[in-house]
Amino acid sequence: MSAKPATVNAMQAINLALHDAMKEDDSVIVFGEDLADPEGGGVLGVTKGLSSTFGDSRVRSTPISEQAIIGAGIGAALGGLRPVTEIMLMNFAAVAMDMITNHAAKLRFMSGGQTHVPMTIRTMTGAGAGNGGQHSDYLEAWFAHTAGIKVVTYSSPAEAYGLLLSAIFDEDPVIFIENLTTYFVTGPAPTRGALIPLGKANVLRRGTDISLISYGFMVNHAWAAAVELEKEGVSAEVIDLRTVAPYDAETILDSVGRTGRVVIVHEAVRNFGVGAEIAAEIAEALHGRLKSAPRRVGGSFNAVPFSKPLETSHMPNPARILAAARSALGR
Amino acid sequence: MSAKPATVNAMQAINLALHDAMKEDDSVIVFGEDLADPEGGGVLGVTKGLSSTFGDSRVRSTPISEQAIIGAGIGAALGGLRPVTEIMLMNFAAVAMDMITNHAAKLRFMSGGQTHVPMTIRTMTGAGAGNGGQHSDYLEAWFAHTAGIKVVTYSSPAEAYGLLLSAIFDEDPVIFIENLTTYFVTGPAPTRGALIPLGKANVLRRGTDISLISYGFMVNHAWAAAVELEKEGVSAEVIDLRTVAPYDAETILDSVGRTGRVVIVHEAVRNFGVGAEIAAEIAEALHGRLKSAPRRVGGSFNAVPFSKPLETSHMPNPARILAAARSALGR
Amino acid sequence: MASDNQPDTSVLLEIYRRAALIKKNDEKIIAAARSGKMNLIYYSPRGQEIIPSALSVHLSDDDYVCTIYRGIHDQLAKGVPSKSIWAEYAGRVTGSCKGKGGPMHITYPAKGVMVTTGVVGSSMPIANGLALAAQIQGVQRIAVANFGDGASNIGAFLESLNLASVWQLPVIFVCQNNLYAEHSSFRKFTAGGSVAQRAEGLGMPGVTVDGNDAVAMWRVAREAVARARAGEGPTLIEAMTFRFQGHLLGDDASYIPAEQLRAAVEKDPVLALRSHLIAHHQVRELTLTGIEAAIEREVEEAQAFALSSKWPTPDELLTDVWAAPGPVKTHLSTSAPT
Amino acid sequence: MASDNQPDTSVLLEIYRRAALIKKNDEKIIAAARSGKMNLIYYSPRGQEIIPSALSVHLSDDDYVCTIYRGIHDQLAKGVPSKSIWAEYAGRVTGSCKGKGGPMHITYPAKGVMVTTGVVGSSMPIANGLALAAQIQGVQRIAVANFGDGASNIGAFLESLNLASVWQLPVIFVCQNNLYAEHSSFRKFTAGGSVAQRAEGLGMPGVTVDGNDAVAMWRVAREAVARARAGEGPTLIEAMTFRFQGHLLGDDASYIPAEQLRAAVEKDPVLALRSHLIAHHQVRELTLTGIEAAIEREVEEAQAFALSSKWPTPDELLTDVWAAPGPVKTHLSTSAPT
Ligand SMILES: Cc1ncc(C[n+]2csc(CCOP(=O)(O)OP(=O)(O)O)c2C)c(N)n1
Ligand SMILES: Cc1ncc(C[n+]2csc(CCOP(=O)(O)OP(=O)(O)O)c2C)c(N)n1
Ligand SMILES: [Mg+2]
Ligand SMILES: [Mg+2]
Repeated sequence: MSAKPATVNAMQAINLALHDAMKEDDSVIVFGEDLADPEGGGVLGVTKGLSSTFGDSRVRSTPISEQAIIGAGIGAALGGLRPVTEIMLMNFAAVAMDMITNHAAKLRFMSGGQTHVPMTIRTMTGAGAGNGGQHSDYLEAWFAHTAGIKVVTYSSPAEAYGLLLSAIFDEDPVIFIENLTTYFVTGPAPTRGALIPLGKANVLRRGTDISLISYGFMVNHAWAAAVELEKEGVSAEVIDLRTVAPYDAETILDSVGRTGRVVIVHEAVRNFGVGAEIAAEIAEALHGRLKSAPRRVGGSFNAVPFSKPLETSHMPNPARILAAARSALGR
Repeated sequence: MSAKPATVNAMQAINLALHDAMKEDDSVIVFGEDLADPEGGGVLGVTKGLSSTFGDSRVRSTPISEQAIIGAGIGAALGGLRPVTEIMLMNFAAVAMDMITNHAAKLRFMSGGQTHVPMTIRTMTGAGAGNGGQHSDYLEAWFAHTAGIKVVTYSSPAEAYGLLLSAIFDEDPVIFIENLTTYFVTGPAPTRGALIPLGKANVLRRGTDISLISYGFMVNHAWAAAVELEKEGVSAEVIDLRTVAPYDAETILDSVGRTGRVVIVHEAVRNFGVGAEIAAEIAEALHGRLKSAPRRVGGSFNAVPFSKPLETSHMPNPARILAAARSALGR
Repeated sequence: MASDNQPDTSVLLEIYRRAALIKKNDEKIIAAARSGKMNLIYYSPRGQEIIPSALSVHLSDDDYVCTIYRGIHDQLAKGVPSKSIWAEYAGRVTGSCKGKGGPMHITYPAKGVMVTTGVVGSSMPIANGLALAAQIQGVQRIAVANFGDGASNIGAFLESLNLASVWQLPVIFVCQNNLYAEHSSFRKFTAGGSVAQRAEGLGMPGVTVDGNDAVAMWRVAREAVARARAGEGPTLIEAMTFRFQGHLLGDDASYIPAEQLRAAVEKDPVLALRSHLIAHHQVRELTLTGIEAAIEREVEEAQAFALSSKWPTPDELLTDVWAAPGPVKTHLSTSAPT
Repeated sequence: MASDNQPDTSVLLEIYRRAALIKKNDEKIIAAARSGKMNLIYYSPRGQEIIPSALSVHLSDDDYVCTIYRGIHDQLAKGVPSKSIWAEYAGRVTGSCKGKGGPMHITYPAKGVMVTTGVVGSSMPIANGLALAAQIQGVQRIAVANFGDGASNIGAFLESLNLASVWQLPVIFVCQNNLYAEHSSFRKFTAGGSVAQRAEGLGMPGVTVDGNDAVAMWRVAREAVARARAGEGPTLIEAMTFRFQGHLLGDDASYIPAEQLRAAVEKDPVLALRSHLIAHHQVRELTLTGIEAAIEREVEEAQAFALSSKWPTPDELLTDVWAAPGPVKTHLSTSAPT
């Protein structure tokens, strides 16, 4: 944690954010399966060093008990701490769905504001590595549909750092979605100690002809499509939602209001995904001002397949985004 | 089960459907908490008589173990039966979310079509009776977003009968959503033995000026709004989706293509709900042919409150549908 | 009469006061509901009053309790004012949760009642977390998770007990075994026939006790509380009891054999404690009627307060969903840019 | 040498054949993965071969097995052809699941392998359902649920065992206790220290056995199978074993004390059984090398088959999501309109 490296990957950025949050505030605690140092500091080492640095009271490995993990996070939050819990892979959030949606998300409202649950749930997912149908899903739409919990993700290591810090210090429960691919992609190091606010989208690239809206690793694909479009003489605006729910409608409506065209991209299956809400909102707010129909690019509607060619066709990629953009542009 | 009564409520229609399905096919089995006759035939009596008629091997009460219930349903389906499992209230589906979405929905695909899960999951929900934040939610959007499982619900007792039969004899897992209010509302008796096909919406009322699209009990509110609109000289088409996912896009697009205006209504919270997908699809398919923006009416974005006035304002009602329709009509 | 193994008279009197308060509240809530004064779904704790009354005398306001929809006895015993509960039941803005939570979600942090839940089994994982907070903070607080016999068959039970043992949390799992889960009899659906027996395989002591016997319950609770406070880890208490009413108001309990129900009601644990106080502790009838009169007043006042309180206004739908907007942290103070 | 309590030589030889087949497949899969011939996530069963080999000799093709990501030993022992597994691992359309499922979801109904799952704990609830189907259909089939020690801490374990007992299902729960769950040691995270001990509180016998001892495992499995077939209900077997490789290929298992790993590898259960056959069953080396040569050929062929097979085409994304469109029932035949 001494000298600031020029570039880091998301694993390092997340590790640094957890470290800095724990240093900042004694009430930050971290627990989940295999994440303390005696268990290797996480199966991929994301949490390495935390238990050695902050002690095994504040950083704990747990049994394989997702309901108990999230329950303990809720209770610890009610008891005045800021737990950062980990669900190893997003599909396993299904096991703890009751704790997350019926409890963590609702306690503030159901208690009439007497209690609240400042817990962060870190989880990881993403297709592309051949992990198959039960280890790759993006399920953010489930949580986005649940009042009282936020969904946050990042498209670069530096943002992973700043957004995770904001999630941890937020007063409401936050699902923080990490992505396997990003663990191994490096980018500029974050500004140490700086939080990136939740609820605010990031306009990565200004453009005038079409808006490409995305979040998570897919932002990189949207960016690649924008670069390609530029060669075709099209000026594409690229927006990273950062906070998927509740999302920054103002920035989106401003952008699409200017460009009149939009493609929304996410890795989750297209049907009934987050893109539907955004497209519906745009269609409602900007009726009559759109130059073409709002388009959505998402995973094909099936379980994530194992076989490489199938997995590749299942996932969105720059070519599919380009195709949707060209169609929106009438080319 | 002898003489056909002129009218029945949804409880009776569902009971009759289960009875007729079990009589039709020995492989139909029914289990869930408290549903056999020694336990009263269901907490509200929906399954009364089934275990006495078909025996306690085919009709069983279970411990309070939602994961084990759905797991047993999946296994029994793999073993050649047609289980009808019950999750007492839809919020408790969260407890079994892993079994439903990671397993029931995916086994056909992940096995390359070698196995499949012809299981029906009956569940009940609905605000309006003061059951509060953990007993009232409509969560169909979660399942609609999951490939491999269908979502079905009904707006009248007769349809409950015919649709439940189709769910039971369908070759894929189906979540069949019942509604507390409908249990006590009577309507014409079903045609005995007739199945109502899945995947096909029902145009309840033809109209030319605006399409009101809904499902479940809310269809009745949409209908009421249509009647009111008629008094104002507006001809509203009312569509009951019946199968919420995968839904009948053809009927919807045909309708909105003709009327040019649409209000989508569901009890589930509006944000990231099923209405978003439908509105997005309409906006994409009918761009340039809509006379006004697609509008959505849903529950307000919070846990279902207990207190009567709050619960009432939380839920969609004919007045809110009317207001949305009037706005769509520019009045 | 007091001994180390015996609560002294004042303690028993206090247990009685709490139990009688529960009984009286229950009586008047049922009457109010039946007469239509209040419209609510209500899970009567009648018959189970002694369990939380005898337990809670070992607890302070700082100790945490998580309970379930059938939880008014746990809440009252822990000190939640009757009027906060009544007003919540009536859906008024003066209720403990401004009417937003309702009967199944009574919350009252000042008395340590942190969660009341409607999902079977869910009180346990959350109680662990409260105990974890206390353990990490190094304070003496302990947490109690109440749940029913039916909840011992749901996954969260196993996960919670195992984790509590692994982390040696200061938590007590109190299974209020009233022999029924809705319409389902305990014996028929609980393999092995004992909740307490499941504790050993999960690394903690499991004790079965007559939860309707104030002295026995007081004793078992005292030991569990002492263990928790001493950092010796969790305990599972299976407190045997019986439910006098149906699962919820309106359920006629026809699935309970009449004989079984009659026998239980005859041994009404609240009346039994009352008689015990008179017979074995020389408590005078007058003392007891004095307590009872005070309770009667408290409950009457609670009802009047509730029914004369204002309803919440629709803008309450929009608050308490998220934290109110306000300044947020933008920079850490301990990790500045280098 | 055969006795009622002792498998005869032919049975032990068959157990050896299955174990050696698993060992050889494992060896070649690791080599193929390391050399880049196949790109897959792989959970080696090395060290655990005896458990399913000694169990499956009591089963027929009709009996059901549910297993987990670490399941190739269970699949091979149950008779799934090596080539179906290899082709699935290679992602080819000739794989058991057309490449759609992959290593974590091998399915092969002809040999009763109905589910391979990647979610810890989930083999158990589904195995119950398969056993339920057999029970209702009145057939002799039984179901086996394999799972790891780590899975004994997840809720589905308790729910499944309780339900199996309540319904007296013909199911066997086989906990393959390899002392690690990913990087987590069994003792540290499993309160009570024994999986088998948890059975009693859930109404069924729980047996701990040395799963690496073919004879002992054969015996314990035989009893559980007999119980299940006789309708006497479920059994929990905790088969003690050890994992020779890391959790998955690429994991260096640095969290396992070197001494512990060395000791386990020295007692390689497959080699031990081989020696036992020679020493105590007069089996000739030639017989064994003959078996091993046949296995070598089978595995070589499986690899060649897999790597020369076609990849699935993108249209496969759209099939097997739902039933293929076709005629559906429109009227019941037994309940006509009146
Ligand atoms: C997960 C879940 N499943 C089902 C229910 C419906 N339900 C409410 S109370 C109850 C019975 C619980 O019995 P028990 O745990 O013995 O508690 P008691 O009501 O007897 O106090 C059931 C099944 C629920 N609330 N939560
Ligand atoms: C519900 C769930 N949580 C976490 C994981 C991640 N995970 C995969 S394997 C594993 C360890 C399982 O250990 P064990 O049950 O002992 O089986 P083994 O791998 O040793 O055979 C974990 C935690 C998972 N697959 N499912
Ligand atoms: Mg009970
Ligand atoms: Mg293991």
